[in-house]
Amino acid sequence: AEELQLFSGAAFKKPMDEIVSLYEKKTGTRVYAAYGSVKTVMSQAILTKQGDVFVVPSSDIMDKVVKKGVVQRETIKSFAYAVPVIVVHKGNPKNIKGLKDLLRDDVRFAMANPENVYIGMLAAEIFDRSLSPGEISKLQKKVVTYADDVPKLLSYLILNQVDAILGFDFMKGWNPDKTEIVKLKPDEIVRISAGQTGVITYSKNRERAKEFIDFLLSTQGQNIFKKYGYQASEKEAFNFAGKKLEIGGEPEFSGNWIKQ
Amino acid sequence: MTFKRLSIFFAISVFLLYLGLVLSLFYFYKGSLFMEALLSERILYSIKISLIAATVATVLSIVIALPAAYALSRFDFKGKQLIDTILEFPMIVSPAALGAMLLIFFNTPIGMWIQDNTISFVFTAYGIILAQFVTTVGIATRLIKAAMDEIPQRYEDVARSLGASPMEAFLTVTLPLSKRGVIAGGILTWAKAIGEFGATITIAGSMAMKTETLPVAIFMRLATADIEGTVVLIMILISIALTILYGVRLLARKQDA
Amino acid sequence: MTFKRLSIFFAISVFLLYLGLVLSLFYFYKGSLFMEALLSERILYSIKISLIAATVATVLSIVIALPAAYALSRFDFKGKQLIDTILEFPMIVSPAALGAMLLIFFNTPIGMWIQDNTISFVFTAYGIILAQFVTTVGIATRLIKAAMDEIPQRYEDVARSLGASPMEAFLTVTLPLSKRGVIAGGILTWAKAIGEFGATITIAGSMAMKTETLPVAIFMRLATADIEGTVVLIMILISIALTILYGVRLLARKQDA
Amino acid sequence: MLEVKNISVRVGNFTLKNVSLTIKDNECHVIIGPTGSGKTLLLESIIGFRRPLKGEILLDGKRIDNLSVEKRGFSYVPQDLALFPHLSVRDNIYYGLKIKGSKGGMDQNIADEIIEAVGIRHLINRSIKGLSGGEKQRVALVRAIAPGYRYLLLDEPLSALHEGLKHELWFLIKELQQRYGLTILMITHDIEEAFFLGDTISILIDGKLHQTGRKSDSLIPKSLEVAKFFGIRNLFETELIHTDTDTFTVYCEELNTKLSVRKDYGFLNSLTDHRLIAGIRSEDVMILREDLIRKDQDNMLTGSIKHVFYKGSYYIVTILVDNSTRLIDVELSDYAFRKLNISPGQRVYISLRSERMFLIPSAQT
Amino acid sequence: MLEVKNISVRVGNFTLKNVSLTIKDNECHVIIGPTGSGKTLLLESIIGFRRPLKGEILLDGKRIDNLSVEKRGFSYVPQDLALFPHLSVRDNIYYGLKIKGSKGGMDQNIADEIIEAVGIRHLINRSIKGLSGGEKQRVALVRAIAPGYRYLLLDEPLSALHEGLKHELWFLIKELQQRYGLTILMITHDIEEAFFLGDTISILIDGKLHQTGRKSDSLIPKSLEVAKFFGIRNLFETELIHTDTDTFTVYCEELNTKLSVRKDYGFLNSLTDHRLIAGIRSEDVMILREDLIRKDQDNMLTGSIKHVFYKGSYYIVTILVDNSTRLIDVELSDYAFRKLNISPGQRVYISLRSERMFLIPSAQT
Ligand SMILES: Nc1ncnc2c1ncn2[C@@H]1O[C@H](COP(=O)(O)OP(=O)(O)OP(=O)(O)O)[C@@H](O)[C@H]1O
Ligand SMILES: Nc1ncnc2c1ncn2[C@@H]1O[C@H](COP(=O)(O)OP(=O)(O)OP(=O)(O)O)[C@@H](O)[C@H]1O
Ligand SMILES: [Mg+2]
Ligand SMILES: [Mg+2]
Repeated sequence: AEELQLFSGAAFKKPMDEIVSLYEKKTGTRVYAAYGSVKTVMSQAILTKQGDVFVVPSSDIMDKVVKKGVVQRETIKSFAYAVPVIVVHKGNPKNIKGLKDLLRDDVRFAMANPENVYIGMLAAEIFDRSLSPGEISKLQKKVVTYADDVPKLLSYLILNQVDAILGFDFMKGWNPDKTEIVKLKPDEIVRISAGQTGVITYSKNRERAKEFIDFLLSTQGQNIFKKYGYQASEKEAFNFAGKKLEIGGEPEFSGNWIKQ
Repeated sequence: MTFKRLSIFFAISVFLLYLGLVLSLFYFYKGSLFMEALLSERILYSIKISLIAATVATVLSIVIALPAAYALSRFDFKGKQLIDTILEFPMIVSPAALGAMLLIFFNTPIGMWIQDNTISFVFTAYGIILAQFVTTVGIATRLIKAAMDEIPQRYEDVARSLGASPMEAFLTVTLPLSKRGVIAGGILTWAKAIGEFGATITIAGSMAMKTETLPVAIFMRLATADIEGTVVLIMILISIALTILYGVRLLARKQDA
Repeated sequence: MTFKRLSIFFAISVFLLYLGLVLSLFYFYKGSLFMEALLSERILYSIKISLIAATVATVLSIVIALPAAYALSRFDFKGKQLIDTILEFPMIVSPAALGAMLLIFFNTPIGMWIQDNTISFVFTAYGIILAQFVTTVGIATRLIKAAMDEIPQRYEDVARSLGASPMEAFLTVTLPLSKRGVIAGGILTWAKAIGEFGATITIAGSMAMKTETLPVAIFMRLATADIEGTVVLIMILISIALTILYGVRLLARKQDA
Repeated sequence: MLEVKNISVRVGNFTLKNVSLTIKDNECHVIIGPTGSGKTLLLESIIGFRRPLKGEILLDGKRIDNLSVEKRGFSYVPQDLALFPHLSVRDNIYYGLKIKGSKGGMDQNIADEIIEAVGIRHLINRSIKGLSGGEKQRVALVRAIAPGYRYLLLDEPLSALHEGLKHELWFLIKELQQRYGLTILMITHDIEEAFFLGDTISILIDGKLHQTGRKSDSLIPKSLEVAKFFGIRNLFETELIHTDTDTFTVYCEELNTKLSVRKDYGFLNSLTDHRLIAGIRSEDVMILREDLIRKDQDNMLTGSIKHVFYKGSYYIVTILVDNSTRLIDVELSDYAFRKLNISPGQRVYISLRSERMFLIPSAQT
Repeated sequence: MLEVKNISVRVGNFTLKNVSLTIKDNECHVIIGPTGSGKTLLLESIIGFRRPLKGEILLDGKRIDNLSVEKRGFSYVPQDLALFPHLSVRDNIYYGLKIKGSKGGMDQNIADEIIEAVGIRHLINRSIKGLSGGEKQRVALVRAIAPGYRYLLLDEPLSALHEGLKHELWFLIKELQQRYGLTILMITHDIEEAFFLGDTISILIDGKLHQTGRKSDSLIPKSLEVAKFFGIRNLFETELIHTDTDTFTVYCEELNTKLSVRKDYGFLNSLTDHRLIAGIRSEDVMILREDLIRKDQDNMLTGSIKHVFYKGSYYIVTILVDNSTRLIDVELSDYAFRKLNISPGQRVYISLRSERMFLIPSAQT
């Protein structure tokens, strides 16, 4: 039988596993999915010069691999949209209603690293846009840490090291028992994130790779992502955010977020 | 008496430190998940491949470390100091970086040749073994060398006077005399191998039913902040590994007596 | 003669394995980046915090491992077997999982109490030291215990007959006699500490100029697909660490002579 | 005063059974016995390395068997020396002094003096590795004496030394003992050494104390085991046939003769049995020139010379007794050997001098 | 035939200088010497553990100094025994046999026989740990003999054994040597042992071979160092005043007397100097009863008894010579001691028997 090699960010593992097995059943093509942290799958794709389909959680990463010539730009597609939100403990014990509450002294707040994690960049951009310079520097001082990836960011919340994080809406899908979402105001959000997938340049089976991507984007595929708490389509995402927004793209934020 | 108590106190502190960590797992423990995980085919496969790979990698490491350690402990030759210094290399470089280095290596002409003409390591179970081997062979050599350094050369000399060739003297005298050190080294190597994750996932990937070892499976749970799932898998890993190590140690001790 | 050559051959093989990995880094090496990285304030900070944290963690580990190893090597007490078995625990659990366990621990009432009433570890530089300490103290104890196991009890007995208290006998006889083992253990501990990444980043986070150690910095490069930058940082880490270890070993050897 | 009361010690299959010893202050007590008889074990139990199954150890009347090693106050030279391999000769020697020094001033002069006397001044800066067997032994001796403990336990401390040096050290030990009032408990397998240094002597065989007493009494074996340990081969099974005021008369079937034994030498307290073993040391047997034979010479036998062994400064001659298959050993000084002009086959008269014969219980009892 | 030609060995500050030895097949050559004189070093150089600075070692005429240890074919009992601690007594003993067995059949019976003879049958299943000093030594001896090598190098193999056992082993070694045609090179510090076992004897002092020769010649010291090593204290500075056909006459200022020395005993090949040292062993000095003095007794002196030392089976008596400060040592058998009724202060006649006196070059030369 034919084979496909898939590199995917580990965050998509659960839905992707389902999609893969559905796809395998449907087409008889065997799919080997390698999951890993973003850095792992990137180095694997760059250094092994193998694989057919590349799946990453955000567009910034896709940009990098495209620059390295690993993925063909024209094959890139978005799926599984994610909207930045504030995530808090179940029941919102600190009663956090919006961005300004993150400045409160009794609120421990963490965000992802704006240097290399997309949600970190989005957060920085959001804060830069919506807070005053004084508030920004206060927030920069009180942010307890930068998480180096999305799951860790959520873990900090779940393990009660922080009271609020600036994360994505799907985090509630990951852990409905412990978390709750506080939506941002529509105009606070600049852009939303989307998982991106593309065909790897070195692929020896482009047709099948494209076929898999198409399956991923099909309603059947979208439903699976929906099941795991993702916004399955652009429309749903915009509805959730409250307005139409840019998808992906390079967030703009001040250098202070990286080096204080 | 006070000194004895004091030192035992420290030993127990180390124990409590680790016990505390293990016990705090129960804070997130869901009994149902445990059985579910244990009975799932995927987890069983992970357990199997973890055990096999760690054991093969340990055997390889020790087999190579033994003569290497002996050479470093007994002979003087050019470059010995250099070799002695580089043994800690896989410790210094974090596993993920080590994995990246391995990938880089297989990206060089020599590496590609090896991939194409001998065994293919990237994204295969051999890659797991390779990753574990590379992470451990240096420490294994170091530990066995340390043990052999404590065995006086004299016993070998006397063995030679009784007719043993250098090889026979090594096999019948130095090796059994450093047995405890070799076993301790082997245990540490195996522990490190079975716990190895960063290099493994980088070079071998994380394909279910193919290269997904227990630590990789744990990572997968962590990757969606699935604390309960993580906890269960960590418990499985710890209990299997510690039980095996306990058994090995018991066996070694029995043989000693 | 052949056996000697054979064993040296194995030693050199181990060397070549690691050398090969290091050399393949040059495949992606950009000289200009090297100096640039070395002069950047951020990298200098990473180097500094890496060295300080690893050294502090090593000292802590060894200070606690010494009496603990002595107790395990010399005395019989309840639970000794258990302690002996759990020492490999931090090896078995991969660093990231260990980090998660630490976080879980600090989520328990005891952990929270410690966080609030003593030192705050989570997201601080103390967290780096804690992560490194937890990963190493078990192995340090194991290594030192292995060394002490080889020192006959007899010397201590004789020291006692010359008037030494148990503590004095330990300090003046057993400790110096196991010096080589303790140094080897210390070196391995330090190497492991400076290379520790998974637990560090989990508990201490990755804020530049705050908790960004060298391995964390390497990760940051890797996470942005900056292979060249990664290579340069790995080279910096390797050269600093191996140079220091070489120096320590040289010093120890000189003192011996 | 050091008292060992009825201690029993067990290791593996070996047991030290009910050993009791008393060593008075300023006395040197020597333990002799065959290899593997438990001498080292006994010493290690007294010093505190091993816990006896039962029994008491008392120092000046106070029990010390529950004290830890360093509180008992014994200095020790182990049989395997156990010099600290990581310390120089100097640091080995001063080890005890330094430890004590940290607890209260001690006299360094003793150490310096002994270093000189024992002849290891030139080794002082050397490391232990590379010392010869005898050099090591001397360093161990000095290390034990230097701290100035009053009790010295020595386990074959001179066994690796050559005659000349050994004799010098005998004198040195005697002198130190007197000068510093040392009480010494010493193991040796050198009988000469035992008799030179010991005030009292114990003989330990197979874990049992066979006899213990003042040096002058120790030469006469009181059991077959001790006789054999002394290397006495002239032992004869006999039957008691007559008792006089100052003499026993026994009949020896093997030699087909009566032998008289003077009571004042080989005195047996109680004769519970008539079957006895009569013995005599080879150096106490006399070979007589025919012209010097007097009628009153007792226990006279005739025989022919079988073997002659030269032992450096003396000879051992074995004599086949006439009308018997029995060989008797005779030790002869070089001078006597030449005077008597001995050669194998020669016929001689020998006397088992009655004032040197001893009686011990027969093995069967 | 084993020949050592002019080897020099250096360790630390110690040098073994130009040592040459020849050991014929089936011979037992014994090396004696003070502690630290280089005996062990010499043996280790022959066996191949150390590389000599210069010189050759030949076995049956073929150079072996470049061969590796196991190819030289020497069995070795090291002074420190070096029993393999991880093996049982049995496995230690059979170690060499097994190694050889894997290369060609060997006779197991030798081993079994020696185990029995040495008396370690009961230890055979024991581990090395816990063996007593003497037990260890016997195991090491058997381990070396068992593989059946023709050359046996023994470094003080009996030093930890008691008299009786030691003597038995002397006989055993002699017997084994004859039975299996062994060639033995042995170190000992026991002079008695040297003279019992050795066919030829070498005396090594301070890294130099002072004399080497047949046993019968070895008793007479040929240098001051050897005399001192033998423990001979009766040494007198003298001046040669007359040479006869069979006697030298020397004058001793210290004793204020002439002494005659018979040429056939202490023969000096060449008298290059008139300053000589005359000596006599303490056992060769005679104490004479007044009634037994004959006029022809030579080298007669008078003096008074100063000290009496009892040594178990004999006495050492020191005598202060009249009109001099000089003490002379005399060894007396128990018998002689009693006969002479010796007590301190008593005046006696002594004879330094001319047929037992020897001459050696003075130290100044
Ligand atoms: N740990 C042990 N296990 C078994 N047997 C032991 C142990 N330790 C000592 N023994 C036995 O106890 C006996 C007495 O040993 P010990 O060392 O006291 O003898 P020793 O009289 O000092 O002999 P030597 O003169 O040879 O030194 C020996 O037969 C020895 O084998
Ligand atoms: N590695 C070394 N460094 C320095 N000196 C050494 C070394 N090895 C041996 N020596 C010295 O060489 C001399 C000869 O040693 P050796 O062991 O041959 O003496 P030995 O004659 O066997 O004495 P013993 O009868 O005491 O065993 C000794 O003075 C010893 O201290
Ligand atoms: Mg003993
Ligand atoms: Mg020696």
